[in-house]
Amino acid sequence: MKKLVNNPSNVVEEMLDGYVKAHSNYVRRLEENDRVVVTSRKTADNKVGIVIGGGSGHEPAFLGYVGDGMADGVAIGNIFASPPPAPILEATKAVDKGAGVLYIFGNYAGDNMNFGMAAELAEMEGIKVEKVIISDDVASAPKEEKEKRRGIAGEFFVFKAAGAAADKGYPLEDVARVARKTNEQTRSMGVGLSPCSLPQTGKPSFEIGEDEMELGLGHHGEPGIKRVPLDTADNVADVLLSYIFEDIKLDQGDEVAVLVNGLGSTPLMEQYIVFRRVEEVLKERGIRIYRSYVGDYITSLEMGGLSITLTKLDDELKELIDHPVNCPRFTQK
Amino acid sequence: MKKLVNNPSNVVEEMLDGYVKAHSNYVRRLEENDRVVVTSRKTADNKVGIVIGGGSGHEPAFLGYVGDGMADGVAIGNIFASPPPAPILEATKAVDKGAGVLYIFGNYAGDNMNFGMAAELAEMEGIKVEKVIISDDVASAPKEEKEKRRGIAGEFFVFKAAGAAADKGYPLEDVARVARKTNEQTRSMGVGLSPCSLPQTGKPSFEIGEDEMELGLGHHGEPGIKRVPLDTADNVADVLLSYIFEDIKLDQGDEVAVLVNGLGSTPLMEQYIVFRRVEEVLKERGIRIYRSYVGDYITSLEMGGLSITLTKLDDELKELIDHPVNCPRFTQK
Amino acid sequence: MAIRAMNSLTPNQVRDMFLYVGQKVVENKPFLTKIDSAIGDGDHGIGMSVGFTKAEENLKGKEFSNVNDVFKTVGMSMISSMGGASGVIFGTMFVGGVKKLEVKETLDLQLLAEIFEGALEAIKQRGKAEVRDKTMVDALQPAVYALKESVEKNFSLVEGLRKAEEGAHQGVENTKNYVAKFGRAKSLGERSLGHQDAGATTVWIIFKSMREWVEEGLQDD
Amino acid sequence: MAIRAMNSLTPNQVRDMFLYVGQKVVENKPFLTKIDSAIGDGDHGIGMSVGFTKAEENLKGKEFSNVNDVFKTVGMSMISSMGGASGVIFGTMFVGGVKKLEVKETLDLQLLAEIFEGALEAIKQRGKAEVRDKTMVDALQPAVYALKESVEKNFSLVEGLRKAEEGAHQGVENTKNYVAKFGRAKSLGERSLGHQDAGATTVWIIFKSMREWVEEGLQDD
Ligand SMILES: Nc1ncnc2c1ncn2[C@@H]1O[C@H](COP(=O)(O)OP(=O)(O)O)[C@@H](O)[C@H]1O
Ligand SMILES: Nc1ncnc2c1ncn2[C@@H]1O[C@H](COP(=O)(O)OP(=O)(O)O)[C@@H](O)[C@H]1O
Ligand SMILES: [Mg+2]
Ligand SMILES: [Mg+2]
Ligand SMILES: [Mg+2]
Ligand SMILES: [Mg+2]
Repeated sequence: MKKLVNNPSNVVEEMLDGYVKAHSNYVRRLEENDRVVVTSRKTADNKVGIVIGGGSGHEPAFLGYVGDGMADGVAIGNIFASPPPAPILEATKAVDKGAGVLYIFGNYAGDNMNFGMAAELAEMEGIKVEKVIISDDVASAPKEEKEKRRGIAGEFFVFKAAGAAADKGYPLEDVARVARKTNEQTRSMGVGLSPCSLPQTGKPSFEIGEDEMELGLGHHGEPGIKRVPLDTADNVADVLLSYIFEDIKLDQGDEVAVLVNGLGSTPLMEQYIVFRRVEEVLKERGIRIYRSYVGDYITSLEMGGLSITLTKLDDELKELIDHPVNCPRFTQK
Repeated sequence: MKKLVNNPSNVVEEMLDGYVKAHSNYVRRLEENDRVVVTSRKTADNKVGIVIGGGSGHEPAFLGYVGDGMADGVAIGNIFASPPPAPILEATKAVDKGAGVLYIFGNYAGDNMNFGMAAELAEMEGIKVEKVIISDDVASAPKEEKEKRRGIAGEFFVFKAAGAAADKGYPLEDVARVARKTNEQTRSMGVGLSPCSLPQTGKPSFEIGEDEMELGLGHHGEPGIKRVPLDTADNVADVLLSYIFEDIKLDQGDEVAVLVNGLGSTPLMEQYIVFRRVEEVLKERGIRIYRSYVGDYITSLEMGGLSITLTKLDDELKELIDHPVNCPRFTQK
Repeated sequence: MAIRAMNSLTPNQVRDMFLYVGQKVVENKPFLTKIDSAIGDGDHGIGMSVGFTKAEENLKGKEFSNVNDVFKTVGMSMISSMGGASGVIFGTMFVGGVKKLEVKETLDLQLLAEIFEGALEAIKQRGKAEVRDKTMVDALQPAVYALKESVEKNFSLVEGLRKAEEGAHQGVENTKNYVAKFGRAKSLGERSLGHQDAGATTVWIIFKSMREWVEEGLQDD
Repeated sequence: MAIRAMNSLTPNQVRDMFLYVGQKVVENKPFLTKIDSAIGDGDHGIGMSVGFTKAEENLKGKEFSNVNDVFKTVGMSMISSMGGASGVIFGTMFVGGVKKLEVKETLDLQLLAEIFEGALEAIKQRGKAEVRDKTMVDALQPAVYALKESVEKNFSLVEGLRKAEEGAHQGVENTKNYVAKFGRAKSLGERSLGHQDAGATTVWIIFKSMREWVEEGLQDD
């Protein structure tokens, strides 16, 4: 696949360069480690710090979500690869204000190990650290093993809720509790239509026929539940939702946040057509959409497809979802 | 190309359906004509109305820019086709508060004729209308014939400036003046890497080899200036900028707004890598970036490629560019 | 009431004639799509079908007391439903000629020539295209000339329409030799040579179907 | 100072040995890329090169007074530069065995066996992979067993390393018969059969290069 890049080995460095130049009023790179981006805005004294991160290639995630009301720092890995412990540790030191730091990351072996090591190192330096591992992808393991599931687009809602809680001055254990609750209440299910390719290898992340789609595709091209014929937007929405409904109890009167997330090359037009059906189905079931988000929130380079995420809300989560955000790549009033 | 749609004839209707459901706190569709979306928020009495529009398939343009500080209404055409006069006229009637209405649209035959007819009809109904036709694409006609040029990503800056002027209470002729000035001071140059396809025909909008790119490609797949071998991000940025520098005088000390606009399937990563080089080149030339925007602002479905836009700013335009905006698909504090 | 080769039409007959014309254009959707796909974006057949389907909706079952309103209804249906350049251009083909026309209760060859002459002028003003720019003007202009000549020669309505059809057809053939100056085909430059223009083809189909309807006295009820 | 088949190494010799090992791994980048491309994401060769290049940066020209620091430097270079699962796993392969080890000034076969045994334990704890899960553990475990057996049999350093190399190689071959349980190949299920694991291959290359260096007494200065 064609790429507008220079040396494929430098894409992450150069992206970060461009990013902090474009958003210098929001963020800066750390001198201690140039794979760390932290907010350059004043945050409240004693605010719990939030460090997120993971591989690159998911832009606007994760770096786009450092700003007011979301994360304070991000550790940036190579494309689709967890960052090493060092940038995570440096991010931790940079954002800690004495109230401790929460790590939020997706459930992948590399992220688990690297954030885990960083947490040990941070604690050796006297910084309190909590970890919340996101596992919203219903396609990636059976219901009984939710903790084995991958983290995909639902990560956004966890960042949102935890970011709001920290901004509101919750102590570390409460920010972590809220993040865990959000993860518990969040389910995502995706569909893949076309692959992406890594700049360094040029190899498509998976192979797929011209009239096929992959149900439950992962965010790095991981195979999903099954390969099926391409279907209409409404049928795809119905199928994705059916997996979610089977997995989490949603009754009439329940309220949810909805995210229709594009993987990279799926036009907004198609995302809104899918959202239209999601709204219809939820309405039929008497489930109320409290807030909805449509767009490319967590991508996989130029992958084609999208996912649907539902988060079941209680009063606490509603308040947190409503909280304003001001980040380079996401703003909410 | 694969699409997540239902009946290809209904994509625009269904997208609008989804859009207003997702953003009901911002916008509503008109009963008089369902191809019109207007702001549902209170605006100042006697504010000049701004109606934008054009074909669909450019999302988030144009409908995403109806909201506080940008446009008041949008008339929505079929994919890549101007809306008829009727929705434009209905939008005009809906947003006019007695202070008149400004039409802003790109320089295409269909838009010219349909907005032209709508303006005549609106004036017959006693509404003052001004038209500003955007022509920022340096690739589409020689410098001496700027008025023949197509409108591409630079439209965003015209919406931004005019929207701010109207929000600040400028009278119609001043909003129009500001919009025209912005258009005069704006130059864009794009590059296409891969085509999109219309849902109804499935046909790629242009043919291109695996290691080629089209310099100056239009927003509907119109051929550009030349077909050249795919190059590095830095070289592409340099070439695009060279066309712009040849076209508009930019001296040391001048200030500009920059937009790196993705066409649909070009990852943010690549857009930031290009922005990085744009910043470098402008700095070398002593041109100051006053504000910068990177992302998919005006797309062509899933087309691959991007454009660079520079707008030369004076004090008035700087103030307008800084003005806050709150739209479903663009927010600025 | 099938009258063979009528020489003048009542408003309701004009309505029926355009219902037939619309049917024929819709039938030709795949053909027009193919033509527009070669050098345009392939949506011309879709667009014209949308326009004539809207016209059918607005004509069918309605009584018309004058010719002007039938033309206006067809044209406004197109303008209001099609969008793009062709919505205005083809809408103007029907609205443009009756805009300033006094109310007429029958349509004969002379009036037809007058109406389409006015339409041609309006289209040129609206779209700025001239003959040889590879647009529908290339078919409409010879059709209008043929109508006017037929009036002078005192031809019957069906004879006049046949001449117009032939003129339009020749115009379509001519477009193959022109480089496009308007619409999306414009950017193809020389590459548009050898291909006929989609809008011109539609003009020819319209005159051909009008001739057929008058000749056969076909009616839609 | 080229000493053939040294039986124990000074800290600086250990440094030079790992400089040589790194060189060999970097040379094998295309080979490792090919292997990881078949069932993974093709970045293993790139990742290991980054890690060993960083190690070279941190080893070269530096004087080491104990063995522990050489291992720590190699491991920390990997952990700090590579990222992903393999950064931690291969970093732990060097750091894990010396973490709780008292300071040593020479490296003989017994110490080597001890260090890699500790590393194997640490890796299993960190990554939760066991033999037959199609990871680098499949190569490291037989290598460690071979080292321990060689110690018992009083083999020379180079003999012990050759046995370890053979064990690792057998481990690589074994991975072809396993279904992946970790990393990206995991989601391929049965489709990963028949392919060797990339990380296991790297372990083999590491032991092979250590044996070569000790055997040839090669040095990097
Ligand atoms: N300015 C113009 N004047 C006359 N006819 C025009 C003009 N622009 C376009 N046309 C006609 O419209 C036709 C294209 O119609 P259509 O495909 O429906 O619209 P679009 O070009 O917007 O896709 C062309 O074949 C041409 O005959
Ligand atoms: N949990 C684990 N335990 C041991 N080794 C592992 C584990 N996960 C991955 N590996 C090793 O890492 C190798 C893949 O490395 P690499 O391609 O660099 O990383 P990634 O899988 O992140 O792309 C695998 O071939 C395997 O040998
Ligand atoms: Mg990887
Ligand atoms: Mg068109
Ligand atoms: Mg067309
Ligand atoms: Mg790999």
